Amino acid sequence: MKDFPKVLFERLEIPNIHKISVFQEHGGYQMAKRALQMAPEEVTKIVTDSGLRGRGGAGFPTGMKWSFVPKDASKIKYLLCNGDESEPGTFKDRILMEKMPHLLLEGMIIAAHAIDCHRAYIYIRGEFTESIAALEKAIEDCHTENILGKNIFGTKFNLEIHVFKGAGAYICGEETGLISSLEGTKGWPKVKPPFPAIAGFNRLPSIVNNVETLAAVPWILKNGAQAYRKFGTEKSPGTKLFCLSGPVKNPGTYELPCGFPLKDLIFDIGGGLLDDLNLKAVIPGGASAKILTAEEALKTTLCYEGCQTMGTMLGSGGVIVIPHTQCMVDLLHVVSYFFKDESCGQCTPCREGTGWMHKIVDSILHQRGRPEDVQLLLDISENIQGGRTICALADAAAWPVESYVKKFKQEFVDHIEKKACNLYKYSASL
Amino acid sequence: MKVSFSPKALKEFNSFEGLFDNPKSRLLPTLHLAQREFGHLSTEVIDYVAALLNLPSAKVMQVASFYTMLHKKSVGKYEVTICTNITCAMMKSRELLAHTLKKLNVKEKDMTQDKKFTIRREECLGACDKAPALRINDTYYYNVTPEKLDKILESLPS
Amino acid sequence: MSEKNIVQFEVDGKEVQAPKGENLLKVLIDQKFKVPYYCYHPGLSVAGACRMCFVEQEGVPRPMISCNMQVQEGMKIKTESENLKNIRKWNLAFHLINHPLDCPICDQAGECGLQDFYMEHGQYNSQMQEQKVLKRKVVSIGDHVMLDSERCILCSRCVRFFDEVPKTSEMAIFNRGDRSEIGTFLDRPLKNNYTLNSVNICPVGALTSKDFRFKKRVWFLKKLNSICPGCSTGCNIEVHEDPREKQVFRMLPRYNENVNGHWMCDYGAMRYEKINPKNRILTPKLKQGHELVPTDWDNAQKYFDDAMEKVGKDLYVLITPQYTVEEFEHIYATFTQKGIQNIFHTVDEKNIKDTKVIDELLMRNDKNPNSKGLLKVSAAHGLEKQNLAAFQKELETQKIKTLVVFSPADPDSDPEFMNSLKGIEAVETKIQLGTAAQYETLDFDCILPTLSFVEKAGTFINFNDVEQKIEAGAKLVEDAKAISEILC
Amino acid sequence: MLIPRPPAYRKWLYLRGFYWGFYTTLKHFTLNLLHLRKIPTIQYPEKRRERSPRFKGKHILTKKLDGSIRCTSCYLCQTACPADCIKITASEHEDPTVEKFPISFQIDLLRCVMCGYCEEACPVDAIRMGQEYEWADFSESNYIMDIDHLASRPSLKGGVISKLPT
Repeated sequence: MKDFPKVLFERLEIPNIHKISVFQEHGGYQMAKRALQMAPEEVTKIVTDSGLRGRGGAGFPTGMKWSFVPKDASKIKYLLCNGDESEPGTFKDRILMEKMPHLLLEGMIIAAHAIDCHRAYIYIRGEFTESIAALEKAIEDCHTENILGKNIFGTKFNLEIHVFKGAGAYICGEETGLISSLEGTKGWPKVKPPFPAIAGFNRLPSIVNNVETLAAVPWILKNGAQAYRKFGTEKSPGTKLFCLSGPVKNPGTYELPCGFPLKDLIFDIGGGLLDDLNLKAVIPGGASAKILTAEEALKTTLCYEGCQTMGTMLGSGGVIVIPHTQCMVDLLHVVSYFFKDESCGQCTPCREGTGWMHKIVDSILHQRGRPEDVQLLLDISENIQGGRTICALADAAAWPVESYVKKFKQEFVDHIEKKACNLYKYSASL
Repeated sequence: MKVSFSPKALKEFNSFEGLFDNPKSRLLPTLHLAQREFGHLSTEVIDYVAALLNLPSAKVMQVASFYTMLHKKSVGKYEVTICTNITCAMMKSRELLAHTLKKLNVKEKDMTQDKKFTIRREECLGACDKAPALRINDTYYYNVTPEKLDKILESLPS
Repeated sequence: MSEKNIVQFEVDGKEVQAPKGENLLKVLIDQKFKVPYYCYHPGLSVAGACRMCFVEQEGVPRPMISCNMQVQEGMKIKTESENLKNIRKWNLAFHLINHPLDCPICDQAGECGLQDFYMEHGQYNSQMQEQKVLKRKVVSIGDHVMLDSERCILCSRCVRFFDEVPKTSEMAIFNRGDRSEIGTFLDRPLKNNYTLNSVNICPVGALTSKDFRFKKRVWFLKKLNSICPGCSTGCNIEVHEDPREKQVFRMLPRYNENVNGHWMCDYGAMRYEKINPKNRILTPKLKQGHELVPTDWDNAQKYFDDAMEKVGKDLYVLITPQYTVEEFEHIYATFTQKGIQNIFHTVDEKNIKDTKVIDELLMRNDKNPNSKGLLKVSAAHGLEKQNLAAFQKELETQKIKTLVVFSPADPDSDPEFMNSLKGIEAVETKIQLGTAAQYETLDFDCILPTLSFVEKAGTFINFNDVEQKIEAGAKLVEDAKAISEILC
Repeated sequence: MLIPRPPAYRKWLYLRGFYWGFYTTLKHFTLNLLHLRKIPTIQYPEKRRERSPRFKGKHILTKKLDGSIRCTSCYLCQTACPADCIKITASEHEDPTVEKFPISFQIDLLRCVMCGYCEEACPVDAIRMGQEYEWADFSESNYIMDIDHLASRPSLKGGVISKLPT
């Protein structure tokens, strides 16, 4: 297997890299020290030049996001690291947080300096108990090594980082949902504008970045923006962690340069599908990304603009391989149940629309479907997306329904007309 | 009956003080602490937490009822949450769930007679590469087959 | 408002002016543009959850919710377009798919937001064939409010109301997604003086008033602008009565920026019971022997006129501050013309001084709507010194022959009114003009029914010297006569 | 003023008119008496004219399957009635799934113009116009029909069940 350029996993294989001493031996926190000498604008400029884009799912250029923060020093600013990772098919942040907590902390120190923030929080989903323990231990070590707390590295800059444990809500992965959860209320996203960079946590300027985005910052500072641009494509530079899952020989997390062809990820690195299964479809970017049929998947390149041209999105990089034995109506049943269960219920189109779509798919699956259901599903999904709601969960719920029904219409029609499906053997009602 | 934190829990609760500028942010950590302390968030616990943080009980219950990991009903000693999302569902995790429910002869989210287990489905647990995955209280189990799960459940001390 | 911050912009081709930074939806509503909305309320914060108030702005590709937009100079807004019509139809559909078919038994029918906007923007047949989400119905949360979570469209107006106005945060939205339900924790009753406002601002029938429950359909009611007689704050209200049934059914708050805003207290909302025929003096009564015999107006008026001539100058008059300024002027004028000077009022100076609020928002200590009015008129006649204390001194001297009492319309306003008249037995003839049936006691020789505050036009002056008009509605008690007709 | 006319002797022969009149009466009398043709008259109390099923007669309050009154007292018939002859008072039902039902439902038959608007307005098929039209009575107070009369008067033989689901 050709080895690919490593940015995040550069020091992954070193034993006990999670310990602070080992991490510092291998050049850990040097970049944080150097960043503190530089002016914040300079750090932001380097990150902007590197073209680093948000790895959580939206792909918003990180440098630009940092530049939105107002410069007046009087206002308290917050840096929030989004470790909620509840997008189905994604398990990349977990490895970074468990195996290399210090890399994330170093990235956060640099980011905090860039936006002049002295209090940062890492929001981790409640299920990741190992990541929480690893990060809390890492923060403690940093305090003893005077890397965190008051005037770190002997400079005037002081920074506190706290871990905040979530409690099982996919919506808290959304920027303002995370902020509402941090403020002690339920994870209801906030009406935008004002955007979080202007008025976020406690109505103060706050920046929310994904774990992977922050973990890439130290490498960029060390090797410079142009070195980072060498990897990946012009519009989406750098490398990205891809989580391959489904019935493939070796599923797992791989760090690949952006623009890497999906076909090679599945068949070369992933080792192809398990015994005598062949490819039916691929979900390229987590549950909310539009599905690709096998033919489309073979032509797709894994970068922001590559997925866009194929009509889907890179999203969080969770690549799920769908074998030919999988009935698409059953799969949509699972996905629509996920969005119905996770909708926060604040806006009407999403709260009622996701519930309705799931009920329709449920009745199609259990032979109660009506011929006009297919068109109704498309109408509903079309009428909850496109800025109709406060946050993007409605769009995320509408895209799978729209793409499954459009690209595998025949299966839905068979389920309704023939009231039978050779693939769907599972009978227990769920 | 009146509930209250043990001294150790109270010490940990007071440690939340300095974490946040906005005191209301301590609600979620306090609810986690209360769940660890009392097993589940009964109405007395909600009132106690509300009094502790001087918040209206309605707002505390609103937050407690929003999150799936905070239990409003009593749960067994071991809470088995089986992921039934995309990849795990393709890897037969729903059959695993149905099998376990039938074997322990209990409905989803209810406790077994001996108050040892509560079985329920859960959304993606972030372990799709080792599907089907499940969690029992705080530990992950990967590539679980029905037989493997039965063995695990027996091996757990009651 | 200085000229500088008036902003000019265009809506549907029409020029519109508004103060800078004003909420766009508020301006659209005030200028009577047809934009549907549920969760926005001028008196509350913006939620942006019902997604009904979409408008299109030139230069912005996607329609945006107008409740979260501020007014800016020269922006062009469109409230009618094909895309908006489709958005409203579908958003309304999403509101209605889990809504129960309760219109026959729902009190909100006739003034329900879903019915109104469906007729305006919906007009489609429902495509929802699946099983609706079932939630709890007929839940009592407090002594004035009944909750039905199935009808609730989760616009969170009530939750924001209890957070922001009485600031008791008793209501919340529990659970998540389409299983969300509003309510109080464990259905604990609402304990503040403003629960009925949540019923008024609820756009659907989720929160209904307990004492208006199943009493009357709203399209039978006739509206009447008036002032609440409950206390000296003088909240602007709307009285809803059925002229044919001669019954007042409820009183709702009416917006007045500097007096009561959008709100009104529960105590005031319950005042309507006091003026319904069952609590009123219905016919004139004369005391014969040991019981009060109802008579018709002829001999009652004759009895009254004879008493007036017989006593001539040394008639004593006691007035309570529950009548309008016009009535006070008429009383003072007619009596002082006849040379009668001992006219006493029961205004309590201590109440007038302390005008601080005694509950969360509006209610004041002085339970009379027109204390300032009575003081002003008595001062005009130079008789403001003769208050209740002076009257009670006169009463002890037992030289009062005849006494005319204008009794309070609302017994709760002054519970000790009767025992403040102890020693009244010594007076020979005691005549009472009033409305409250509670004062039909044997202490008086002649009782004459007068009009309540919804049956007469007039002015109340509130604690802040603000003069406010009340309108006359239908006559609830046939035999009641205006004071100007009795005293002439 | 008098208009002179020539004397008309033909008019004196009134016997001729008498004969033709008497002849016609006799003709019809014998035909009817001997039932030689279809006569339109109906022997009223024994036989009655058949009426169309949509005939609008005395009102009926239908019942649910469990026998209770179908009406939910939503006042739509009272609103729609042009003659204003329906008076309803609603109250709370102890079974929360029913929630609202009429404790009094009066129709003043003397004011009713039999237009059938109430039947059209009712959303739950609670009121129908029946087939009865013989309601002569002695005192006008009997014309105020209350719930028992409307729903379970003897002629309805136990009341009409409405097929709508509750």
